[in-house]
Amino acid sequence: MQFPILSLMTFIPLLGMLVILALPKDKPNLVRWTSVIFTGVPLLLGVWLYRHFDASNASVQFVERASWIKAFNIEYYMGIDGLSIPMVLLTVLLSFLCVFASWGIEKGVKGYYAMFLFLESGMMGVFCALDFFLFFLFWEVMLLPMYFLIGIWGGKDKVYAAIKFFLYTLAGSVLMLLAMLAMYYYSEPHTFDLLALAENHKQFLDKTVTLFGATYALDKILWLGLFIGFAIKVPIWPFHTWLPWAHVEAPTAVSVILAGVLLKMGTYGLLRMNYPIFPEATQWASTALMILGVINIIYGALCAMAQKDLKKLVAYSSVSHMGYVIMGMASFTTAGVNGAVMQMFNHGTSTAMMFLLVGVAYDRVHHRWIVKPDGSKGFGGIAAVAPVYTGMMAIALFASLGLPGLSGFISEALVFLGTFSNPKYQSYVVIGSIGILLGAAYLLWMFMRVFLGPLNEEHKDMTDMNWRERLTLLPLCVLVIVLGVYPMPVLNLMGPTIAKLLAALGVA
Amino acid sequence: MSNGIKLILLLAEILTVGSALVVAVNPNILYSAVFLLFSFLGVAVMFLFAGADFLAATQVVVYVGGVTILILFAIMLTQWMYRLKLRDVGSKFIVPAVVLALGLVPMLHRGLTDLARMVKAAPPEKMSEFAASPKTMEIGKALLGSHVLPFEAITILLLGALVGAVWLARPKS
Amino acid sequence: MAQSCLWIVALPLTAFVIQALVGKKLPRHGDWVSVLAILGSFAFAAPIFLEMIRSGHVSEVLQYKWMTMPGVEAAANSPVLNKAVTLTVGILVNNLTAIMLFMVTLCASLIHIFSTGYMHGESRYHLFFAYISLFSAGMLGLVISDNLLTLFMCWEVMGLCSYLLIGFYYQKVSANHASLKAFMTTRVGDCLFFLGICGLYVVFGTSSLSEIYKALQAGTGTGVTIVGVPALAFIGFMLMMGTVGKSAQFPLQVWLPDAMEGPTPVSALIHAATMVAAGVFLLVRTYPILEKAEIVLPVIGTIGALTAFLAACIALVQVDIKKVLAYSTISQLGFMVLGMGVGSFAPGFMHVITHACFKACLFLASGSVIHAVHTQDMREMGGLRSKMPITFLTMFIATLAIAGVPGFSGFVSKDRILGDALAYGMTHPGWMWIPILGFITAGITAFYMFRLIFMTFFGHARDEHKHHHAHESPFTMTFPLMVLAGLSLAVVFAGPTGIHSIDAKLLPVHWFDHALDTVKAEMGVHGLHVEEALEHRAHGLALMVSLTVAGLGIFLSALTYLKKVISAEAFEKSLKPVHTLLWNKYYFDELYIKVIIQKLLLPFTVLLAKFDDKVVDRTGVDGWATLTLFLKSIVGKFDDLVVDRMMVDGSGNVVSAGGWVLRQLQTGKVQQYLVFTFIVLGFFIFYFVR
Amino acid sequence: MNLLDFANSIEGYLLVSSILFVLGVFAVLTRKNAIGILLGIELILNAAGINFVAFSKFHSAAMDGQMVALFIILIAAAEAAVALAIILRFYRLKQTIDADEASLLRN
Repeated sequence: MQFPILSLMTFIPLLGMLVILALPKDKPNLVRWTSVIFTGVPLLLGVWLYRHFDASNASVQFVERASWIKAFNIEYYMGIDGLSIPMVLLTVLLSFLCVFASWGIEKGVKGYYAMFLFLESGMMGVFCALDFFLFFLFWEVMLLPMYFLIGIWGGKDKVYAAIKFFLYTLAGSVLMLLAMLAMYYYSEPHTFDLLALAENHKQFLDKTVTLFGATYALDKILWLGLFIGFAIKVPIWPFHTWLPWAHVEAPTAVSVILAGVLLKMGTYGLLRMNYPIFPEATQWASTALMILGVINIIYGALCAMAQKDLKKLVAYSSVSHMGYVIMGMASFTTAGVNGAVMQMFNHGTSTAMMFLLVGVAYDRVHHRWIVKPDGSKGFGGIAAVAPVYTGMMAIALFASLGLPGLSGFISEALVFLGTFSNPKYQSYVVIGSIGILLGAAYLLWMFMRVFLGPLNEEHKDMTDMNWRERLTLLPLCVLVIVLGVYPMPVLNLMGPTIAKLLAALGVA
Repeated sequence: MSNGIKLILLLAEILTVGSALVVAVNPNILYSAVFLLFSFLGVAVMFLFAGADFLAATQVVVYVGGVTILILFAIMLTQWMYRLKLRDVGSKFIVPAVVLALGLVPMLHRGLTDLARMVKAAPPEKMSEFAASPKTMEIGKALLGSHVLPFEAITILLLGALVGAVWLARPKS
Repeated sequence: MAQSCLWIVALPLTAFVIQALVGKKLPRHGDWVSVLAILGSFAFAAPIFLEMIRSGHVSEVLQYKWMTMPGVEAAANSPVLNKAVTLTVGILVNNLTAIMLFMVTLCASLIHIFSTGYMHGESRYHLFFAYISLFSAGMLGLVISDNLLTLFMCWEVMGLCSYLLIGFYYQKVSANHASLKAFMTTRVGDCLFFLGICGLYVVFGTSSLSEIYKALQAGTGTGVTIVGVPALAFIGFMLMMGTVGKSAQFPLQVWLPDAMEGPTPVSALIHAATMVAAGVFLLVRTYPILEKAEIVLPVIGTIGALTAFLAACIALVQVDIKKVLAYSTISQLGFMVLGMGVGSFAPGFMHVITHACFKACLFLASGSVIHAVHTQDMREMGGLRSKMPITFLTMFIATLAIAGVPGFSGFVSKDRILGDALAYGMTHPGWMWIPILGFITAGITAFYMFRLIFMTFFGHARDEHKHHHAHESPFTMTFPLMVLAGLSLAVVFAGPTGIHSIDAKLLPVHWFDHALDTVKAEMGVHGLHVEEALEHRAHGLALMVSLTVAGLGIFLSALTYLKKVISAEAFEKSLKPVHTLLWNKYYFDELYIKVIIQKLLLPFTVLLAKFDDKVVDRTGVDGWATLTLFLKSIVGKFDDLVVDRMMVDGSGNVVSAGGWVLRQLQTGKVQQYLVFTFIVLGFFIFYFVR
Repeated sequence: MNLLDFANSIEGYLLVSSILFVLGVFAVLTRKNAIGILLGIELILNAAGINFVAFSKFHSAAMDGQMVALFIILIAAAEAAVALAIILRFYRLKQTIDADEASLLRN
């Protein structure tokens, strides 16, 4: 059995959690540096993984398979392919950076970092699990630390946000659980193994199931069950209202992870389960998905424009950017889906930067108002006081509004190219491009109100970014610029897998 | 047996019943105690006629000699020598008790006689021969033969009762 | 040659990186880094230009694979379009590129030199040069790029730089608004431009120009429709919208006048010479596509004419020297687009080049005037002729060029455009009003340009204090003026007099015409094909009309502003409504900003945010919570009252009541128990014995 | 059959024992005095003894009946002793031996 790298990457943070819980309470720095180590090791493993990942073959690699519960032939089945490796790398990187970003946490440092490492192992598990049961387990495990992180270290009405986040996602995962069990039951050799389910996905076809009297096509219902579970996570339009709350109330590092990684689990889930296992249902729902994607873009952008709180604005911008991902996925074209997965990665980096930067301002001024609720000016003219901060924020902004030369543009361009080449959805692209316009509008309008113009006296003594903050942001800056110019390092990772995915989808 | 002897039995039975009646009804506890004594004597005579001579003797010794005297002691210890004329009979239960008595006796009697009739009676000559024979040796044989277990149990019971009675009645230390 | 193109772009890019990171610490804040870089680019561009003049034909295509996405050839009708996608990056060098390269690097270098003087002492001096270098890299990248996608990328990088440079004095709120407006308006054009590129991908499977030229000649892309519109028309229209956004044409022209908030060299470089010209350059590059889609060209023509005329009128009433020049730029761009629209490909392109030179000269001259008198309001200037002779002379030459006076470059290109427009008008009677508008605009241009000259340089000084301080700018500022003025002469582009009939006798075919003819053939562009005689007659007539109109314009403005014979104020009063209309720039700003943005969009977003919060969040999600709470209270009450009170306690009570009854039996009196026992015994005996 | 024979027959014995038994019960139920109850009990026990003896004679002519009667007498003695001890204790406690007073175990 070769080197179990995936299990290591998943369970080292968990080990770290235990170690941290054992550390003395009164030495926060010791706790911080141990958590740096325990997120650093997976990062190194991630780099090793990237170097040894054979980008040319589309099948699952680094497979670790052991039977877990024989009675229901549930297996401990871990493996990654082109679809999950970008996400794995993103998780590992963001977790490592977030440990530095949460250096400012004073209250309950041990608890915070313990929960944080627990969260990281949950996320790693979700992206590596290939057995639905294991996936669902990690999916739920990941909820718990998030609840505590938001609930305890959050902002003003953190409890409301934490509960809303937890219950909302849980409601979704209940549907997912039902779908999972139904799949287990209806599949011939009762199995949870995703790849096996995908292989003979024909078995779910033209079967019907009666729910509350009415009979429905089995695969459409299962598709819908999974879809709603993942849609809440993405978030797709009607299910998105937990996101602004969760972001506004979560501490900086947590909302970075929330936006950077957690949102991607929804779309990752769709691509990992809905597309391969229910190709016909996916084709049936592709127009609806496209419409939802476009709504997401426009709705998110418009709402963002009206926000007065920086973090809420960025939260809604995440909703809008995830809209591109859905649009790309629904287009069923090579460029579209590649663009979608690329956008998942790029959005991770650019939004992470934005949240970290908002956190920097919040640590100094303890408020995030562009315009205070009572109408008076929140931030204003910070460029004069904190030039480096303004520069970094400018890069983050232009990356996320899709300025060419930065990573945001690549994925948006691919999504639009892909969607446009599908004759059915050309009008959607036109509406989508309005989304880009609105995106540029609210981001730059915020940039103007917050950074340019005359300095607001309240922030006269605001200090510029210290070295720790600059170092946290540097890798993201480099990533954003490098991937903007030459995106192939990430793009060729996912190419073959997506080609295989689409081929399977097409043949159905 | 001659009628005279039978008459004695009848008289004994009437004595027993009459004194029992007095015991049950008489408001003064002292009188009822004394009449209890006579009732016991009547019963002893009935035992004699039933061929249980040793039994009659023990009846006289234990009941008449022992229990009644014990009761008298108890009465004296508790009545304060006539100071307390105990209105003895609970008035509210008179009616049910009398009804019970009148109703119960014939039923009980008929029940027992049915039982007796059901059970195979002994032949008359064996009965009279039994009635006449002295029973003390048989009782001794029975005590140490077939009834040795009850005999042992009784000894333990008596011991327990003895200790218990003494402990209960001892004066406050 | 393509390698050197790479160097041309790489130099300013590296200059940008150096300036941005360590500019502050370098001596003289690193302005020499940018200047040297752009001069280096110029040094690389010159040989290409010379090679083009000598051999008359230069063309090379270089392509690299940028992004490759594998795919499997899916079944024909399957919903999944699984073709492999490869995006390429490349360099296309042909005569157009050579000319543009030369012009852009030349203007940029001169402006770099000028700005070392003009921007002296500014606080963020090094950042200014960083942005300018990035801008030059973007513009040069655009000029050489073969692939429309990379062209789009450079296009947006330039948009970014214009945003940064317009908002250079970020303390000024007006500058911020102007930069945001500029970026957003161009962004509108860019989004539609990008849709055009997507269209190209759908039709041609690639966006590289060289391949598209070949494909067009091979006749592909006719049948396809996008969004119900014939494909090429859709693409053409989208590309046009890109130009409209970038070159501030009719619907999206609001941002250019406000862009004057930026420092003057920026206005010269970006908002006169290069960036705005890029829009037209896009039309030039993709001309074969526009020609293939017949209905797009007339639309372009109308937009060009309209913009030219409207902008020229506004320029009449402006008092800010830079605003006048800004509107004249929009007007001249309108001319170029008009030229493109009517099919005069070569003159249109020539006007791009000539305009770049003399407009840059005008802006820089106005910059040196502003630098001297520290105000932009012409009403405070006057009589600077004696104070600033060189600036006056160079500005005068440039004004002659723009006014369309023979012997100067402006006349050459404008006259040919108007000639072609007239020819077009004759052959397509429906569009006759385009040339008419063109001639009127030419006249108005002459009028307001000379108005500017007379108000600033002639007459007596209106503001003694400023006049006293006025002094000639240093050599670093006047040298570029002189070079640009030199380039404004006709001899550079056609012949000494600029009039075609005369020049044709003096020297053989001018290198410019020769270069353009070859590249037209190469790209497969037909341009306006009309019989020889008609064209000759049209050009003759156009010559007459444009000369008279220009002369009239100059004469009238001399009367009003030099001799003060016609009082401008009276004129204004009599046409009061027209004046206010022009003064408020046809209320476009109000329409866009006040109405669309502030009255419609923002309230809508606030409404939507409220809706999102109140309806989707509070009722949609928390609604479930309130529902469950409601249900909980009901179920709770039910549970408490019915189940708990009645059932449980009830039975409890019954039992305890029963208990109470039975308890009365427990009187504690042993005898009573016995009575009951015996009663029961009696029943038993009675029952069995009987 | 005349009175004498009847008296000597088993029915006679049984009639006496029934009457004795009923009077005993009557005494127990109606006596307020604790000792009165005791007397009642003694009567009941004697009634039982008579039955045993009667059946031992008239029925099986075997010793068993008498053995039981003997045991009844012994037990009755023990019982009387303990009962009186309790009564004395009760009297010392409550200065009266009215059976109704002993109702601590009431509802």
